Amino acid sequence: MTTTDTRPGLVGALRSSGSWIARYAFLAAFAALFVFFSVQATSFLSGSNLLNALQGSMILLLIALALTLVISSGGIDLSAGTALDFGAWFAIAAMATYGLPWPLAVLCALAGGALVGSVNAFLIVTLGVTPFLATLGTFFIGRSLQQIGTGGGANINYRDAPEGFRALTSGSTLFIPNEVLLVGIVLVVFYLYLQRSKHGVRIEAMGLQDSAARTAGLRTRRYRAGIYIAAGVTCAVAGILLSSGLRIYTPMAGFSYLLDGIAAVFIGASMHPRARPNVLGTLAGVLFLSMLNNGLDLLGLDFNAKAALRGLVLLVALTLAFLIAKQARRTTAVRAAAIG
Amino acid sequence: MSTDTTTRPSAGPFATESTGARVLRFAIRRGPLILFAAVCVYLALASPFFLTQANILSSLEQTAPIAVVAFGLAIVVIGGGDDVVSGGIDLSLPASAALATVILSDQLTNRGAGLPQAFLLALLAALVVGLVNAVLVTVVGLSAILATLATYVAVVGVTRVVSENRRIDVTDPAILYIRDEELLGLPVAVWIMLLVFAVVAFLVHRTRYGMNLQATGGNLDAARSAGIRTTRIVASTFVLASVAAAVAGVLLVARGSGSSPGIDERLLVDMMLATFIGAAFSPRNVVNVLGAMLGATFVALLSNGLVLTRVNNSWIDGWKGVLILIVVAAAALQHRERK
Amino acid sequence: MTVDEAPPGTPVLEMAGISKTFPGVKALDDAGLTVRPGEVHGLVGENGAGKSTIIKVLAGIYAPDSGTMRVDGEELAHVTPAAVRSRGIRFVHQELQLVPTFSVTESVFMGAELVGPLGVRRREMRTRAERILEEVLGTAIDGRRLIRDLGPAERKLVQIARALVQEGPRLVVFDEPTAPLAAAEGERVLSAIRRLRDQGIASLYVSHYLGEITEICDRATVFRNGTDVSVVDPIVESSGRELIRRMIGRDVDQLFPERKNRADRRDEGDGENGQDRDARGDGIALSARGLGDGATFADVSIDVARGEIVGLTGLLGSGTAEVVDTVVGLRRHRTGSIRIAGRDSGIASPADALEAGLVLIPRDRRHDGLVLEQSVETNLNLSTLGRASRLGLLSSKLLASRSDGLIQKLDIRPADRTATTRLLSGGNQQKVVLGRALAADAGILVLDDPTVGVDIGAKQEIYRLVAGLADEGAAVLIASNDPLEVLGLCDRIVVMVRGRVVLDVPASDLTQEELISHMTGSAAGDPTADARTAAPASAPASADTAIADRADGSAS
Amino acid sequence: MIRKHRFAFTGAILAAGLALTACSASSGQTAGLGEGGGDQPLAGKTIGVAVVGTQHFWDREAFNGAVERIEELGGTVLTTDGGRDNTVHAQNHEVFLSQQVDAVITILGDDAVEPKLAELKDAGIPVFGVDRDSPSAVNNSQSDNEAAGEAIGNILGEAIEGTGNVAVFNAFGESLEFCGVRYDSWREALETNFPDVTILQPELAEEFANSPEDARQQTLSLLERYPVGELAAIHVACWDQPAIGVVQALEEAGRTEVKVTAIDAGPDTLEIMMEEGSPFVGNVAQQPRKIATVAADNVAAYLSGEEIERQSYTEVFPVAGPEQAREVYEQLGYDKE
Repeated sequence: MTTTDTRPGLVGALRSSGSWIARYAFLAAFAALFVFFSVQATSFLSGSNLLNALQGSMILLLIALALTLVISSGGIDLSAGTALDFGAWFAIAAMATYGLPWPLAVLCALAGGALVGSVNAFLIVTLGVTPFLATLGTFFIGRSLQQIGTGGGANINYRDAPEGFRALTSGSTLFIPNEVLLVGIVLVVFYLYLQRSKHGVRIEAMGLQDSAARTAGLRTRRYRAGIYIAAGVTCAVAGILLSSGLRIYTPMAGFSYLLDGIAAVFIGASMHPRARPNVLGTLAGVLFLSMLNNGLDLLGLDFNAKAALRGLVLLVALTLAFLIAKQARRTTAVRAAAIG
Repeated sequence: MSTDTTTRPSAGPFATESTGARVLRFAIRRGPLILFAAVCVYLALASPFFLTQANILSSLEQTAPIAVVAFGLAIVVIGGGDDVVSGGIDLSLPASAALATVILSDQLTNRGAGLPQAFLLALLAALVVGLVNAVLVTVVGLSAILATLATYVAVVGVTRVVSENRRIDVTDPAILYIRDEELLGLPVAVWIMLLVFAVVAFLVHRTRYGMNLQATGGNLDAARSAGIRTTRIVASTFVLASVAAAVAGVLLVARGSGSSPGIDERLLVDMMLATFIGAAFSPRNVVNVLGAMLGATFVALLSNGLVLTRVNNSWIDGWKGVLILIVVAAAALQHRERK
Repeated sequence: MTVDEAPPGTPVLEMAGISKTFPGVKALDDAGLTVRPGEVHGLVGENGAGKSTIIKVLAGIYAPDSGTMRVDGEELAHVTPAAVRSRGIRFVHQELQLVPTFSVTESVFMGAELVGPLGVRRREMRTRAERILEEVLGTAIDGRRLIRDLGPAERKLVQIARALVQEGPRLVVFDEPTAPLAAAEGERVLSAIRRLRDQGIASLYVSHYLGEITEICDRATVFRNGTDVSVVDPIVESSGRELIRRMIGRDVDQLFPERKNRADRRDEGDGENGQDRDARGDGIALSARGLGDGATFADVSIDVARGEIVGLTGLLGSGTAEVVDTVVGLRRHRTGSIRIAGRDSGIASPADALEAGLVLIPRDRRHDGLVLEQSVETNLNLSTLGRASRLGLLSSKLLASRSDGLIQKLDIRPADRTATTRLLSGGNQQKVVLGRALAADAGILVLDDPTVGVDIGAKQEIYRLVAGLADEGAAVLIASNDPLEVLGLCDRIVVMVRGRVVLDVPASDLTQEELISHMTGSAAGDPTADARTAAPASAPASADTAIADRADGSAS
Repeated sequence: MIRKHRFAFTGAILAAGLALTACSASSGQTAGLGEGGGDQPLAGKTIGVAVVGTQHFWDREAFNGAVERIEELGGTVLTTDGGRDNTVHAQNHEVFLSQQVDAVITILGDDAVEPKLAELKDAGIPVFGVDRDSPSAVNNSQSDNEAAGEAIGNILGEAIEGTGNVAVFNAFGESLEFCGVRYDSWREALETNFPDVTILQPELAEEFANSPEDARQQTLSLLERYPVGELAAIHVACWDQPAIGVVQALEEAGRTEVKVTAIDAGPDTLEIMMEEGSPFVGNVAQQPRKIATVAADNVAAYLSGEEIERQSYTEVFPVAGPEQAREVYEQLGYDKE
């Protein structure tokens, strides 16, 4: 009667085949675009260009990872850019204004991100404000604080940044650029935490059905607070990279990463069998967006046309990938429903 | 045990409520609105200009385009539910509105069209965007946030191509009429906002379609089992919202006397703020049309009042954020209270 | 009666030869179902017998592979939800399909609003909604109240009102309408169905409560293995046993398991009250003293010893649910203390409870018990993910072996740990919740209405499991408003009436009638008993009947 | 009890919020009062100052310069910030109308503000532009943009010895009039004096937000398309923020043979120019603070009945190479910050 062990799960097998088609559909769009750029723009395939594009996507990747964490838990963080700004600000200000050594400056930056995250955590967990509004409020306040702190929004220039701080983005270790290595480590940590450890399952449970997660004995409030703080810190790392690469702090720069970050997370979620945010999907989303930007830059188009193409290609790629994936999912879903 | 509670069999053994507690409960239930009023009173005390008719009218005029796109967003959120990940949202509305301003300005100034024709073209463009969103969400199955984010990027790009990133001045008399004139003591732009409000509020709160819309957003399964064609409803929200975006385009052209590049981002933030803070003003704590209007007005009055009380420019955003959070926190506490 | 067109005697619904195959599963095999005009027709069967599939075919959700469907003698060519609705067939689904932020009026008219030239006719809708609720369903609810502020019975009545509000209802399909309700509350629903019959509207009544079937149904169709095995006609009070036999193809000898040590314990506990036992202190795993939350209950003291099953019972609103929530940390108490194994528990959340070795099986499993979109495996391990991890990472091997073990032990079907939990039947979902609790190896189990919406077979298994756990030394606290369940399973019974404990005695000291009279506050010697308190929310007499009948149905 | 606690909490936040608002408001007021005396021609006057945005150095300096000067002259300011949205900036002028201020200084912005400026003029409120040449304005105070464009064109031409490909960031030339002037005269200078220079098409676009990083990424791609020898210089046509990222990208890629020029010469870009061997070789320093100060002085003069010219030009300082960068840096007083 119970064929528990012998049958690996018909539903699961069908389901995962659906997810593979979903995944392939998007990857196929990815590959097609890659080939197109390779043919159309001669320098696209050069090693240095691909490395540039990769390095250029690291900040977005960090933001997107932070958002993956938050969106997994059923929330959103519109203040991700603010946390990035605070990271960049605190790092540069610590060195340029207060003359602290760079490792301390890095700590200050992380504290800055944690500060933004803590405010969100307080608003969301303690006061019960919806994440959307709480983080929007934090975004406004953070923007204002930057204006106040920089006399209306002045850059803080620090061309003489110590070698160690600059090396975060300019040096390399074992032939791997340091920023790629650093973000790679963050990526692996996120992957292990969200995809391979109990915490990821718990966070997803919270995101799907908070009351059930709570009843099952998960400390959802503690998790939720931790998630927003961790997201803030991750964004602050992005801020450190930004300020290390430019040796300057430009106030209110972070917002420009927010929409791309959200897009990357949801592109990634679309490749998941249950449409949940996931780390590898987010990585694919970030790489896709970066490749799109880089390729369009290299095509040498008029900048207005480039802006339009960027959105249109994104739309078409998503639509095609989804139509195929949906077809696959529909067949599996019907079967699954029947078996249940 | 005393016998006095036996008269109320459904209540617990201690369920007695003093007048004080009742007042307190009322205060908490109406907390956001009371706070709104308190802020206005404070601003009025701090600046005698705040409550002048001219100032209030100009604040309302400033509110108009934001409120109109917020009505559009409210429709989408009401029909799709307010869940962040899977709920309804339309981030492309500001982009559609910006595209509408460019088409309107181009038609009026460069092609010599009249306002009706220009508006029809702008509306057509916005409708195309709305339909694309509708198809992406209901047919293709993208989440609303991803679909409309993608169309946002695409439409901003298309707008740049169409406008060549140039400003276009408009001196069309109809637009100037909307910009400058008053009718029965209210600016024409405000009348348009009120008209759209009336239409949308009627549609959402007084028609069968509106009830179905609310049901769909409130509980998709329930709506479906009640025989509501939920897919159609969800699709329709994006189309309706795009109409609002086109109307907002007219108001934006009037406000800017033409189209200027780069107006979408700020509109995006203001729109979301107005719509979602609006939920705080409703007793049911859900996004609604009147709330969107109050939210937009609140944000505009706040910005205006802070300027008038001569708060340093750098502080204005911060105060806006703090005050908004206070209102929203009050709503959150009130909601928790009910549980 | 409003059978106008069809000749007399024509069934209002006639489904014949319905087959429906899903890949790998034959859900319906030449099944049939006939409902006569104006009758209350029962539909019974074990989970997986095909009841819900045929209901979905009837609703137009599934297209059958073959078969015909006639309404009032007329064959429906295309069975779509709209077509079915227009023929006067209405559904009251098991899940409370309501919008929490809607008012009663809006909910009743959802999808069928009255519209005039000035838009929705709110006042008229409200009047009609309140009238239907009052006149047809016998309950007065303000049309402006919001669904989220209503109790479960009121919500169910609103759902029924919704089925009736459109013109020409011919047949109302009730799918487990009383499942989330306490006995007295359930009676409100049953009497509403009787009122429908009086008005000539037929009902198809799907329920696991055979007591209800025998009470209100005229006839009943029994489903087994995807087809209708028999029609019991007429249903009489004693038909319950017959129905069970046909449902499962054999007699159910014993619903409740034999408790090994029950007799001894009874002797031991006899004559003692909680205070004495606490003073002695041995074996008391969970002890609440003078618990109160300042609103819904006060001065509640309960002790649960290791190896003991304590039943906490009372009518809806008596405070049992709140006490359970408080014990597991979902609610705060303002007075009293909770001690676990003699020490102050300091439980402020279910997470604390879990750490203290106490797990909750919640009453609303679809909402609070399970993450429906996650797999069975995830849900089984959700409380104990740490134990399925190696070096901080989840081990898929451990996860699989742990969940497969539980699936086997609990006989969860389908035996597929990767299945999405939403797709499981109610009984199997409840087993998953139980499995999660088992996985935690907790010494104390708190179950809140564990067998709601669960068929007899699954019920039997759940009882056996719980008893087994107690025999192995677990302390079990069950909150339930099913007197038979409490009497049959528990060692001690604690009865609450309106927020206070009125009785705490060994189960053997009570008969069913005594227990019910204590629950309804009509027993002599009850400190709160007087003529008025005996009628909480509905008539005491009918409450008694309902409970008794319910008990009757599931008894062996 | 919990209820009361919550309400008290809300109340406390509200009280704190209002108190703080009062503080930040009154601090603004005290700044406006100051010493009352004879050399305060704006005493008792309220002057509106509207700026389209303050993210950029130039805008901010001009805004602060105007506000500070007015306060020095004893006036009270009422300020608005359009947050880089020209239509909001235009609408912001309504406040000045409803408040009936004594004069308005309007900083930057595109033609969207014109109707509002006309309304102000009709209402008898004099308008003074800062980089806003409006027919409704009494006066426009600005740099000589033509001179600035021409100067930077010549610096660039000489730096690349009159030959090679030049890429240019020019997203605002179409939308902002003064940017267009700068770009046109730069181009004309190059085409006339250095006929062997090719301006690469298409031109590049810069973003307002996060502009250094955006320019850095675009430059890296640009360098891929134009390997060593195919690119001589990169010019930022209207301002200097993207140049920070451009220089960073060149240094990263080891392509410092590519020269960089820009306009505005804020302290941050001058500092970069001052570095030995910097590819950043040309800039044009404006004096935004001074430009705005001139505007404020014009307001004072006008209100005391003086005649004011239509245009006030403030000198620009072409900066070529590290030495000049250092000189200008000191001259403009940036080293004292």
